Amino acid sequence: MNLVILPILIPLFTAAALALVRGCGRVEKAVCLASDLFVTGFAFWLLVYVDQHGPQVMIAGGWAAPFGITYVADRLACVMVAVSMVVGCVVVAYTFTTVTKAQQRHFFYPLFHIMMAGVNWAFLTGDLFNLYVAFEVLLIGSYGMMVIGASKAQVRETMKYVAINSIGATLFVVGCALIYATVGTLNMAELSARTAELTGDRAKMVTVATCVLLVVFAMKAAAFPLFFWLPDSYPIVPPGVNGFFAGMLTKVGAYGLLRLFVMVFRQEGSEFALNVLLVMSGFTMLLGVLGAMCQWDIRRILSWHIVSQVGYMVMGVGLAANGDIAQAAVAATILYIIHQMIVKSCLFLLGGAAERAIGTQRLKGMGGGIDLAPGVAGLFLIAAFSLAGLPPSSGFLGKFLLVRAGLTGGHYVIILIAIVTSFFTLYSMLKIWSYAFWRDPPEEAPRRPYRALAAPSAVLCAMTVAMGVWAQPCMRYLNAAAKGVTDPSGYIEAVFRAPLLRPVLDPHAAHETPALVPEESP
Amino acid sequence: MELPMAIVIGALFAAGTYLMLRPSLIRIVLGLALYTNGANLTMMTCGGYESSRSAPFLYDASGQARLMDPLPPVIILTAIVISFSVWALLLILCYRVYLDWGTDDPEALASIELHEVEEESAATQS
Amino acid sequence: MISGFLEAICMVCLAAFLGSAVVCLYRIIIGPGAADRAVALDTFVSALIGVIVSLCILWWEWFFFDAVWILALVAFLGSVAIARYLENGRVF
Amino acid sequence: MTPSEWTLLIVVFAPFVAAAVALALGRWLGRQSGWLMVIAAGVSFAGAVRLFLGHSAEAPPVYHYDWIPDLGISLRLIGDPFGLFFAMLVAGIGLLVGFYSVHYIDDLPKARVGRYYAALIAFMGAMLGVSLADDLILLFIFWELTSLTSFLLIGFWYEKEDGRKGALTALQVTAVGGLAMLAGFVLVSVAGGTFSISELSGGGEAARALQASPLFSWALVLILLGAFTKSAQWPFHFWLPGAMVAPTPVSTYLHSATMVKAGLFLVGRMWPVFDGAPLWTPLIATIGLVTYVLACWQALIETDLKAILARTTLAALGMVMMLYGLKAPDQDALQLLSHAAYKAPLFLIAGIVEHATHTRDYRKLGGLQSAMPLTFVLCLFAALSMAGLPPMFGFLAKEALYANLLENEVLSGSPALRVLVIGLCVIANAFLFAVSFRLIVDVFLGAPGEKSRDAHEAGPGLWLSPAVLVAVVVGMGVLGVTHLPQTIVNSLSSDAGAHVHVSLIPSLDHPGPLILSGLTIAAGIVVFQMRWVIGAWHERFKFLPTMQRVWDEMLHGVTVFAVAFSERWQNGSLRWYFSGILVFFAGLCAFALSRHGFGFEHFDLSVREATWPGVTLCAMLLAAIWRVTTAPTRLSAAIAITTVGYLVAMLFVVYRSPDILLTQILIETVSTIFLLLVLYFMPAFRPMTIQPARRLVNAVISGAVGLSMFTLVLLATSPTFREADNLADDYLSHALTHGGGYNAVNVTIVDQRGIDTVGEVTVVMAVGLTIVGLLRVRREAA
Amino acid sequence: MMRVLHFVKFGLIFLVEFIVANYQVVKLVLTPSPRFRPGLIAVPLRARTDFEITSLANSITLTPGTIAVHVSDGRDTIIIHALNVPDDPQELRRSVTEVFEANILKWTRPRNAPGMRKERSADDQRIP
Amino acid sequence: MPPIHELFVGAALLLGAFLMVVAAVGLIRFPDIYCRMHAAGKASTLGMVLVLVAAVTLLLFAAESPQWSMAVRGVLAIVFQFLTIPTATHLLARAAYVREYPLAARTALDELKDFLPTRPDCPEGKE
Amino acid sequence: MTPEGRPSDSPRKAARSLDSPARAPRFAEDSSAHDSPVLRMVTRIATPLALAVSLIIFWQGHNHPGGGFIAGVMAAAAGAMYLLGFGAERAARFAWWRVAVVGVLIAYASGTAALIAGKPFLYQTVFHVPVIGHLPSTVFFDGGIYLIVVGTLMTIFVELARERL
Ligand code: NA
Ligand code: NA
Repeated sequence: MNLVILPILIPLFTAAALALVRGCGRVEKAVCLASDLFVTGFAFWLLVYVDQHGPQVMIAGGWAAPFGITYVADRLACVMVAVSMVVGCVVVAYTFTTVTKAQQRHFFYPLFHIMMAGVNWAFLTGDLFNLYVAFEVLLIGSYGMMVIGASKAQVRETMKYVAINSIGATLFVVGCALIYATVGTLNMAELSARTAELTGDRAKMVTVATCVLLVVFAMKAAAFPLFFWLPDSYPIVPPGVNGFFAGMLTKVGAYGLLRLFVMVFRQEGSEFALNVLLVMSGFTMLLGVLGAMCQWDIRRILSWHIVSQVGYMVMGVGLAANGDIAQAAVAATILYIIHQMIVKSCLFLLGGAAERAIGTQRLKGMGGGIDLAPGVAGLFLIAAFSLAGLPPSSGFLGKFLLVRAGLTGGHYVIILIAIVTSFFTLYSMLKIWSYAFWRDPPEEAPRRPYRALAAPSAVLCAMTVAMGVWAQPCMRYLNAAAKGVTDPSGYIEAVFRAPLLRPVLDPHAAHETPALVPEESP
Repeated sequence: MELPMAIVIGALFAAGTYLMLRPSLIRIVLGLALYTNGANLTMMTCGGYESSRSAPFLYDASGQARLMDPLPPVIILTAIVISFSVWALLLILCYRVYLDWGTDDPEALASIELHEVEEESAATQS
Repeated sequence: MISGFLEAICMVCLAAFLGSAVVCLYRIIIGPGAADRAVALDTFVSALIGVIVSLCILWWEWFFFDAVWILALVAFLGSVAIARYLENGRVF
Repeated sequence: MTPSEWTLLIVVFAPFVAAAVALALGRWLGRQSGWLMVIAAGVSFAGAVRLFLGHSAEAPPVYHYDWIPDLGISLRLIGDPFGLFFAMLVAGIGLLVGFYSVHYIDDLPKARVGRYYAALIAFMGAMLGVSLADDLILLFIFWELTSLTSFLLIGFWYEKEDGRKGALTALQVTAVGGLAMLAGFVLVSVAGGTFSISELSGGGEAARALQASPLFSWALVLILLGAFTKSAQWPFHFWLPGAMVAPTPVSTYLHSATMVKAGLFLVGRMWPVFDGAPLWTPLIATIGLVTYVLACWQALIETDLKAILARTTLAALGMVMMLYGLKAPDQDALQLLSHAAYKAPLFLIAGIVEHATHTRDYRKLGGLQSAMPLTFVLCLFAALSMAGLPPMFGFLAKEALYANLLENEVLSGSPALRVLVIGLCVIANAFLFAVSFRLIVDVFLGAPGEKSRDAHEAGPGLWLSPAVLVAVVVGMGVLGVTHLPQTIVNSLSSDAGAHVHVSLIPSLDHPGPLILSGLTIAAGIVVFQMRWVIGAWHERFKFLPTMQRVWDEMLHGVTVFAVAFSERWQNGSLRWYFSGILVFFAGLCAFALSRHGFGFEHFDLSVREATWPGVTLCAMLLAAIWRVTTAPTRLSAAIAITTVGYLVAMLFVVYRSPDILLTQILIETVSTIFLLLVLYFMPAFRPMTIQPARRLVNAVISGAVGLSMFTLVLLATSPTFREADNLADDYLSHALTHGGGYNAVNVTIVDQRGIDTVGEVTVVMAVGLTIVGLLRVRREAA
Repeated sequence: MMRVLHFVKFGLIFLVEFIVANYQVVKLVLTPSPRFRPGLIAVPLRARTDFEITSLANSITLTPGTIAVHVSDGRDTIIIHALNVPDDPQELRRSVTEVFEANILKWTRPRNAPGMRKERSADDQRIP
Repeated sequence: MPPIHELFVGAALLLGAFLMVVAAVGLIRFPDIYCRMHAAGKASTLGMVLVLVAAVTLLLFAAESPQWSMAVRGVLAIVFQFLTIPTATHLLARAAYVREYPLAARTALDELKDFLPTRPDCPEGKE
Repeated sequence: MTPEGRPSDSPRKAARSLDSPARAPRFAEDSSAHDSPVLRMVTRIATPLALAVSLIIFWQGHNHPGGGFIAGVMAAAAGAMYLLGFGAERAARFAWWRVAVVGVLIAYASGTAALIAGKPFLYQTVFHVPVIGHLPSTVFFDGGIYLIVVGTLMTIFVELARERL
């Protein structure tokens, strides 16, 4: 289906068109929202369509796999795109209030849409190197967003962020190269098919080569010990956009780990990488939450929580090493990724709203949020408890699935860590709550209207609760999606079924050319 | 050709690392440039090499000519362009960092507490 | 593609160009000043052009010939930029 | 849907509806929202009673909805007697507390009161859910909801430090237990294959599978952790006194009558599955007994009325827990009901006293009986019940306890143990006796305290609720001459076959309990007389760490570690960040290589296909690279890196790739110009200022990274490991015929892999836009 | 037509000088211990337009022992670096003006009019 | 005996290569930067021109048909060499002088100092 | 180029004086003080030449080394040459980034045209235009790339050239 490209293409077009008009106030905002809502609608339509008709494939340029670049909308990709677009819409609506004229003139919305296109791109692509490109598109958008306004702090942190991600990009290219050398293809479907048949020393070599990609994706996902970039950079991202960052960037990395290390690399002994991830995930969960515990700024606390929560996703990926629980673990991971997209964005957005309502962002100076902005307080409570995994919410469902998968598989230590982390998560969310929403309101803080910020966040809160309540449809879909990942035969078959659409242009062309150096083109 | 290439790649990454660990923003930028070159050469090397093959131009009507794999150059080209663009951005960011912070030593940069800056930026934003 | 005579000459030239590139590189490395390095870089690029032309002839693959004039052009650009930087600090 | 199914749903969900209404309309209704609670509790209570009366114990009403069949989780409610007993307790006391609360809470902003009632009503709903849930996960969900709502309720006085602290500690402790419990439930389902409580306790296949599983004991321990924390059993008891900062209705409802009993309720639900576990008695009975004894002791030490009551609550909970441990679940309904009946009014009375005198410290009170005669009478009856004196309900319960202990089969193996247990229970009850009399004597009798002056009798809105409960206390006690109390508590017990002997008339055949009661009273009088001495004596033990302090220190320690970690780890230093990433990379590569048995013997050190121009270029490249790292000045570094770029371009010639040759040359030149443009603004290179040790570390890291890359490339490209069947032929064979171009590379770039290029140019444009923004912002500001 | 002839003439002279220059360089490079006396010498200019100056400067740079280093701000003097300065620097100045400048001006200017001095072409304008 | 054009090409190539070597050696041997520029500027230009002439000759005479487009590029490259190398040399020499690159001890006279102020205080130091 | 006053209390200056107290302030901002007529003349000749080269490389891309990207960088190099000879003032008046954006739009549109025609994104074909002959549709895509590269690189050149201490 050719339209699979739309979630990438429309944001890109939007970005370019908006760049050309350069910050045309309301018109720009209207165009943004219209385009994002359209793509969101399309994404949900695609999700339903794929659920009914199986994976949809578009090969760019009408070429054929494995050399044409494939775009595959399987269940996993669809749900990722749909959720990311919802978060995107919410964030866009949120930024209508927070964005400044200067930011708008310096390409706020174009860069935002480039980032959004990159995110969707990363979800949809079926080619390893194209994934690199997608990541770079997403990253460049994020660089632009991060530095927009160019305050002192932004410049410093963006510099670090770019530098660290440049290492990641380099290693990504190296990883692609090593995979190409050892497997001979970059197409994910073909990689999956080929690696499944690899055994012995060749398989071992592929496993070693994938370690480079493991570093890359673990870094993108902000897993221990590679999360350096995250806690420093997120607090300086403009309000609103930090919701998108929080929801998307690390999740794309986690998605990459899931897609590559579970679905694509299936050679004999491929569990090695997953086991490494499992070990990393334990540290990530625990150290991330410890980092959060001692922060005194809402954004910093939430940023560290992102790290900690990434641990759960990486754990889910790592658990997939155990064949008995692979599908359950993958379903849990997908759910957890979605949950985090929603809840982390929501928390950042609500944090921003609370900052506005209370008038400061330093936790120690806050207070009285429950009286100043009861709506925000209520939403924050929902999101915070969802983050900590309390029912009934997507967070509980996600944690439950992970714990179930882990205990079924006998991975007691990691589940213990997960549970301890969950406790500390609650501890630190309660800290925010008791400092920002309880206590007496600060005097002399500049309070600004916050309702326009709370409303978009409420959509996300509703989603996390809805996922907890309507868990069965979610589970049915997720189980099917997970099956598509652990057993990619449907994916592979869909990719290779797509025919070569390009005609032979000139069958004789090859025989008419001069032997040496041609004077002109054919 | 793999052995000399591997040595060069190793050297590029080692030197790039060494530069990035030095306390100077420009050296970090230079180190990343070396990394980029290293990655590109890795891709090239991984495409395989036979000295008898010729460039991937399809002028040989007989189809007998043994041509190089066109994929590594394509990938390198994309990678070069992307990393060059990002590198340019990083370069300019370093310049802005020096301009704003008055130091090009990342260590000194790190020692300045962010919350001091945050308060300042909060003041300017509102 | 080419006669043995030319091939032999090309090999010799290739060696000579590579040799002079090595010598230029030596100057680039030891300096002592940036201007010395810049001058050496200019010559170094010329030597590389020689290498490319030799290889074009040797392999009889002229796809690399475009690099010759582009190299000439950009080497000029680089040298002038360095000279301007050296003299003035500002390139543009 | 049958009427009883409807009724089950209504019992559980009516309060949630009311809570939603309270939340939505609270800012207008204010304290009147309390009536919503009364109504909801009334509805639920009526529903529960109807279900209890309408069904036999063998065929309880069930509501079943397949909620998440993929996970085996269902929304299954069951109206068995024990569950309904608990539900009736929750709803009944909820009704009274709601009524009391309407008159108790005033002078606060309406919105805040509305929120308070929403939480209180939702809490009631959650407790009803816990009572009737027949699915472990459903039970867990309601369980966590009670924690959450209780957190908000305890933190009612959120402006106050101790209000917040009490709420936080309570939630933290119960959350730990809740999480453990979830893990326990999951283990149960992993081993037993179901979450259904009735299926498990029915002793069928699932229960046998669970009991045979090695996870059995682990599941038990984890679930008990949930129960112990919720029911504030030692050593998790410390949150309960702290939670007393809540308004009195909350303390009454949550911390005496309902929530703290949820742990016991859970054990009551679970004993049919687990009481065969070897850990059952040692763990539960010990913890229960320790809690029992310690709490009684501490109750006498406390000076705050609510704290005293909280301690006595702990004692009662410990006692029931001990009974579960001693495999005497048949007593649970009796003990729980009698405790709720006297403890709830005592709490409410403490609230009345506080309302009237603005203190809860008995040292500042005394002689209140003249000002508050009615309250005194209510307190007297309730306290006598707590003391276990006839003809109160508490006497019946204590008799039953002693009767059980004297004949308990678990203790039959060791007479010494039986003596010990009975002795401890007698001592504990003696303390309880003393505490009861302290309430009567030190608060209502004797000389007026400093705060007693303004005391006045409370209105009917406040005393009506305790009065109803005291009526139960007295009524059940007096009716003890009949079999009615016995019938009621036996039919409500979690043990379907319970036949506890409950009677006001002592049996002369078995005088044991009566003798023990006498002993208790005698000892109680002694303790009461020594109450001030004991208090002073206790002061000497202040140095012992309390569990509260242990908990706080533990969290503090974690925080200290967290600070130390996060400041060192996330120190903002790029060097550290780079080092971390790269060391991990190199380390992982080394680990992977060694783990898979790759060694030097796999290195392909032949110079296959290496041409001398290529090798020469590589050698030159090494020299140029070395120059870049050691460049003394910025410009020399720029020139060196340009040289590296040109040499790499030359390698592209060797690799027969004219397109990237051109690209590399051009990009390298443009890069150099960029670099020069920026260098103008940057400071000159400083001389090497870093210490030699650090330089060595840098060199080691660099070497490791370089070596990793070298090894990876060399191995991956060696003929053994390289996959020769790659995409090359696909691109070559389609470029001309289908792509229409002779330059396979270009056709691939713009066509076969054109979408890579789309991304690439997007990046290029975005960089341009970002740079425009980045540089113009400052110029515009200037 | 004359200008074309003059150009051709210049080209030939230049070619010869160019080759001679290379010969000298080769000689100097390959002589074990060469004797030469470098120096910077100012040569007054008659050429005025950018084009003339450029032609002259590049010619100087490419030919025996001289490099054009600087054109003075008033554009009336060109300073050259000579590899080997004769004892009488005037000799060198004369060779520059006579061999190159004169020949260049012959084909860049239609009439060897003194008024040329005032004529300023567009490329003479400084870019603001 | 190879054909005449090959002889010519061979000779041009060899001479060009020889001149490049000379230029490189000059870079090493000459005492100061200005003298090195003589070697680099002149020898490398002629060397390049000769090599390119050789290439153009081959393209026109050795291939099965004259490769005009390639040959034209070669000619253009020759023109480019004449245009650019001396200019670059000129600018570098001036920059070197401004930045006070030392003149060799044997330098006879310096008339430039009257025309071009040097910048001893330049922060770039000895770059 | 008009000299600009520097803010006297800029952190940069403070840092510099800390960095190297002995160093005097930099020389005048007016970098054209000693512009060489030779350079101006040569860039005047070389810039159009380089532009022509870039166009040739662009057109030969499909069959020879080259293509939109390389040609674009080449054109930007020509631009750099122009800037070297004539300074950035005049070039800075033009919003180069718009060129890049237009290029991006062209590139996207060329791929989307196929999408609208019911083919996959970026489906390329060969048109037969009366005068030109064969015209591969990749030309539009490549042309977009060309504009993007020129636009962006010129943007960076010009923006950096406009920066002042
Ligand atoms: Na994130
Ligand atoms: Na958590």
